Amino acid sequence: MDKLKVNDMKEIFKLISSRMDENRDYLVELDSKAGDGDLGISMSAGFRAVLKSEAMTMESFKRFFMNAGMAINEASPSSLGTIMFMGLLGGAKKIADYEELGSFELGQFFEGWTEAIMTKTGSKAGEKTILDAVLPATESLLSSSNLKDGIRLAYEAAKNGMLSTIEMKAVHGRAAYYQEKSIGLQDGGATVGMLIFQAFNEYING
Amino acid sequence: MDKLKVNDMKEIFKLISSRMDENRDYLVELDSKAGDGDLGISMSAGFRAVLKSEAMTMESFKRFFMNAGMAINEASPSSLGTIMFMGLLGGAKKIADYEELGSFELGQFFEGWTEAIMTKTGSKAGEKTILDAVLPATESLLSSSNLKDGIRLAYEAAKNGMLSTIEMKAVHGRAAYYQEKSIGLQDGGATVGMLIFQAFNEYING
Amino acid sequence: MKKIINEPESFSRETVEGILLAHSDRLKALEGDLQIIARNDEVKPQKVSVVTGGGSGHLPVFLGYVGNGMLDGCAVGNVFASPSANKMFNMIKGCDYGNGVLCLYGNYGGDNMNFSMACDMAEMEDITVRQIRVKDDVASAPANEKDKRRAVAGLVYAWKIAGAAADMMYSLDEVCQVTEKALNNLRSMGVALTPCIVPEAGKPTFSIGEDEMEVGMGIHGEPGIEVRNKMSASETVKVLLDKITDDMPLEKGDEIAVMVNGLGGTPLEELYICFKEAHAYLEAIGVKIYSKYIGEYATSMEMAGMSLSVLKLDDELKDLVDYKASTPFFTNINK
Amino acid sequence: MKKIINEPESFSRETVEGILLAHSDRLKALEGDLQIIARNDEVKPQKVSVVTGGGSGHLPVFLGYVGNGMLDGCAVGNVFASPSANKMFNMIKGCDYGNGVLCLYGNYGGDNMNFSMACDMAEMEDITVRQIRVKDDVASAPANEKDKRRAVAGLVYAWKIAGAAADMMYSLDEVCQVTEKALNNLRSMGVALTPCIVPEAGKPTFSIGEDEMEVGMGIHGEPGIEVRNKMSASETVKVLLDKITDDMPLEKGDEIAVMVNGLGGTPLEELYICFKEAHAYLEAIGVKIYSKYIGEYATSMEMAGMSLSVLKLDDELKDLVDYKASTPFFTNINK
Ligand SMILES: Nc1ncnc2c1ncn2[C@@H]1O[C@H](COP(=O)(O)OP(=O)(O)O)[C@@H](O)[C@H]1O
Ligand SMILES: Nc1ncnc2c1ncn2[C@@H]1O[C@H](COP(=O)(O)OP(=O)(O)O)[C@@H](O)[C@H]1O
Ligand SMILES: [Mg+2]
Ligand SMILES: [Mg+2]
Ligand SMILES: [Mg+2]
Ligand SMILES: [Mg+2]
Repeated sequence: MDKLKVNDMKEIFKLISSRMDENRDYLVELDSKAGDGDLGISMSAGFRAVLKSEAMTMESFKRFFMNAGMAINEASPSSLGTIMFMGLLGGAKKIADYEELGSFELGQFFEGWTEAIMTKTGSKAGEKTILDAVLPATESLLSSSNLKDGIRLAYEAAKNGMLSTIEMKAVHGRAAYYQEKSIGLQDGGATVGMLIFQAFNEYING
Repeated sequence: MDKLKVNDMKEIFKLISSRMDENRDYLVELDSKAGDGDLGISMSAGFRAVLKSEAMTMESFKRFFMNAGMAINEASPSSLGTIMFMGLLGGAKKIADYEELGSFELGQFFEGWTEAIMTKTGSKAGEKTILDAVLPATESLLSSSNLKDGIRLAYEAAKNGMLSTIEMKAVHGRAAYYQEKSIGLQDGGATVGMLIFQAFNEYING
Repeated sequence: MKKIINEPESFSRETVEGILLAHSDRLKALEGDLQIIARNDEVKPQKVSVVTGGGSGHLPVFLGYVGNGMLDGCAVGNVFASPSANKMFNMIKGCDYGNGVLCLYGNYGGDNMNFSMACDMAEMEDITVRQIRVKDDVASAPANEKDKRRAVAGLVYAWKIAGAAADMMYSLDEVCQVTEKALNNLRSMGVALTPCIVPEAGKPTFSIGEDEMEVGMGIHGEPGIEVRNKMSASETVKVLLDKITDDMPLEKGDEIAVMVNGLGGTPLEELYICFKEAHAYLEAIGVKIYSKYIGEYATSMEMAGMSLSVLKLDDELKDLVDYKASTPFFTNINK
Repeated sequence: MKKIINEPESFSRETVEGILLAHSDRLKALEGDLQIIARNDEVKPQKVSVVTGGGSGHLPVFLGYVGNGMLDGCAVGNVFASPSANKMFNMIKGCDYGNGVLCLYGNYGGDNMNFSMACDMAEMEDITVRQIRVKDDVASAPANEKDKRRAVAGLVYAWKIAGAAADMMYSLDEVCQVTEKALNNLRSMGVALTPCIVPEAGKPTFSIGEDEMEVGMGIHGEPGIEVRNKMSASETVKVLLDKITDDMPLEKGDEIAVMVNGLGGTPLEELYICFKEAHAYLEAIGVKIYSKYIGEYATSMEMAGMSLSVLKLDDELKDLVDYKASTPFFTNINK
């Protein structure tokens, strides 16, 4: 598989939804340690909502991602549910008129995704968030020459990025209240980021 | 000792106060089983208040008992604290112009005491209250020819009356809510009645 | 004991001190006695006086209802304990405007006895006094022993009606009459989920199992009708309204005032869920909710639980319920 | 879990249903959506609109302050969870009277993000919107990171001021200006004694030791400044007011509004004891209490605890605090 069409993306979102369901309790546990413990519930509900939403009938990337973002946010208006909305909207704008996505184009989508979140919430790399998984993965996509390699490397990068959050100090969200105590804990949002690329990799390489 | 003067009564109230202090926890325990558990606290505080009140400077029985009743009620406006006030007022009226009390006159005092309570609260013998200790004791006083015998018999009667409450079903106060469940428990108020005659007996028979 | 207090012994006194510091424009302590609270605002001349008294620990009951269109005075006892006869007598004397005083209080042993002594004392000073005891709790005695029933949150309706009647210049007889009528049409019942702690005791004097509910428990923890497994809001409301309407049948077309009262530790959210259930129950039998109070009107400190009160209305009672009342703790102006 | 509820998942919805059944004369659900609440009474034409949004479980916060002289609308989320951007957008749209909408809400991650998305959506439809975030909790971040502070009960003063200004026909700019001024003069801090239970979780998500107190804990159980051994009312008030006045110095002659707020499970008696202590503290430094609110104004369901809020007043703010407000849950008419 060289390029992703909208229908591929719908299949990938089904896989993401399964990942979130499978890791529901794990994400709850991560979020409980320095948060309110709803992350698994909200991500599982959020992606399930996409599968039941109008997004699944849309024929352009732009409309698919916009509707998916709205559905996630409606079902799960928690921080990460809203960040997903921001990201999907930002990514959708970047690739609005593309009909298919290779590694570079998917990289552009996640570039729009991360930029929107950073602009809107003032967060950046190294602050123990989902960005720490998604930013390095985006780099891998942008610098790879084909989708299979790009996704494989992106998944690796997301995994490492997720692990790198363990040593970081939280700056955003509820975890920030825990200050130094947040060091040593893996960020739940970054774990969600990793799971998303795991789903991409499974579809494309797997 | 044949007759009691006001000063004797003041001494007896000191003994009653000690009895209430000594039996504070016991009375609390009795009242806890079918009540709110304050009986020991209120009786101890009530009689202590008499010792600190104007009653102790009064020179007639009438004024001594009236002021003692008011002091008990002010310090302990619980059911029994108020019943004591009623009783002492009722008794005081009966023996208003007596200068000294023999067995019969003391019996008259307690007659006034019990009558006032029965009229005001609608209670009578056999209803698991302080009356079940004081009514038979009053009988003993009225039918004895001297104070020593009268008090000894009154104390015996009060003790038996107190024990007789074990088999009774409560009709008044909080204990009444316990209905059948109150059977088998000794009434706290009747125990207070017994302790009062115990103090009289100690003072007179030694 | 999870309380934010100072010395347990001074709990009642400090509460009243705080209240007087906060509301000195509306309330005063008669002759500086913190156990005797009276209105500090302007009272209509010639008005009948309506007073009460009772233990602390039930705010806004009792003294929270002293104010315009409600009570004229209140004698304040210690936690869950009656004030003394002498305090009540001084309160009655201080609140007598010369047109008679109605002592309107809950049917509890200590309060009954002290008020009856206090009224004797007042009569000896030629004050015209009447006593009416509120006995709204259907769980506290069967119908054939109605006179033994205790008071719970229905007190608030008793004061609302009597207070409004007095402010509408009803005579003492008329105030008593309409109050008796209201009491005949008033029923309450509650459930408790947790005990409460008397500060001086320092620990609960009774306990309720983790999965249990005390149906009909009194506001001092007096035993109720039965201990049941925890019920849903809908079941709970049904149990309470079944019992209330058993005792006082409601017919299609009847109009009522209903109170969903929190006992202290129950979130307002839950009270509204219960109101929703009560609304559905009453709608199904064709009874109309003319007026409602939802909130904490009569509490037992931190006790979790809820009580329902129902007052069946006629035109006169409607006017009296609607009549504006305003105390620092209660108003129906925004209801 | 000692709650009187039905299905935990329907807790927020049923709460709103109950509220709408009780107060349909004052409140309505826009287009039947129970997450979008607006005033149902008459609104002054040309008025600026002041709206908010936030999670359930804090009654009277948030929707309890929708009404005359306070808020025009509120988006309602699940327990302790933000409503979605789309709900907020629909709420803003429904409450826009054509003269601008101020979104005045608490500084919480989810709410911030959703309101900022919602405002983007509103601007795309040519609605003039402004956002102001309330950050009154001094315990939630040090002075050099003021912008990270969360909101607690100070929200109520923010709405009181902005709502009064809007009702006094201030323009959108003027409403924002005076609200910012009030927020600069507003500080809060609280203590928690017990946790609370999110219905869907079924058990507390954090715990507080039997002899401990969480100083500065957030209303969702966010950690505070420190865990301390239980303190007396007098010590507790001192800790809170020391910290508040450290952050916002008060001088002799200053006049303030003060709120003693119960978090849900704390008896009113204790709040008045705390008020007494606050009164003594403030009197000692020559600060005058111009206005006070004592009661449950912002809760966390059954959490036991108390927060203090202080709003330093000038003449304009005094007028706005005094301005009459009336919602089904709040009025200052009898205060
Ligand atoms: N400003 C931000 N930018 C990027 N990611 C964020 C930001 N704030 C929070 N997050 C992410 O959101 C995750 C928490 O999401 P969630 O559980 O939905 O939050 P909450 O329950 O507090 O609303 C964190 O683990 C973090 O990765
Ligand atoms: N009507 C009554 N007549 C006589 N004695 C009574 C009456 N009611 C209660 N008592 C007595 O009072 C005792 C309880 O007193 P107390 O603990 O002061 O009551 P409470 O705490 O309920 O106010 C009972 O044990 C009983 O002996
Ligand atoms: Mg979370
Ligand atoms: Mg959350
Ligand atoms: Mg007792
Ligand atoms: Mg008692």
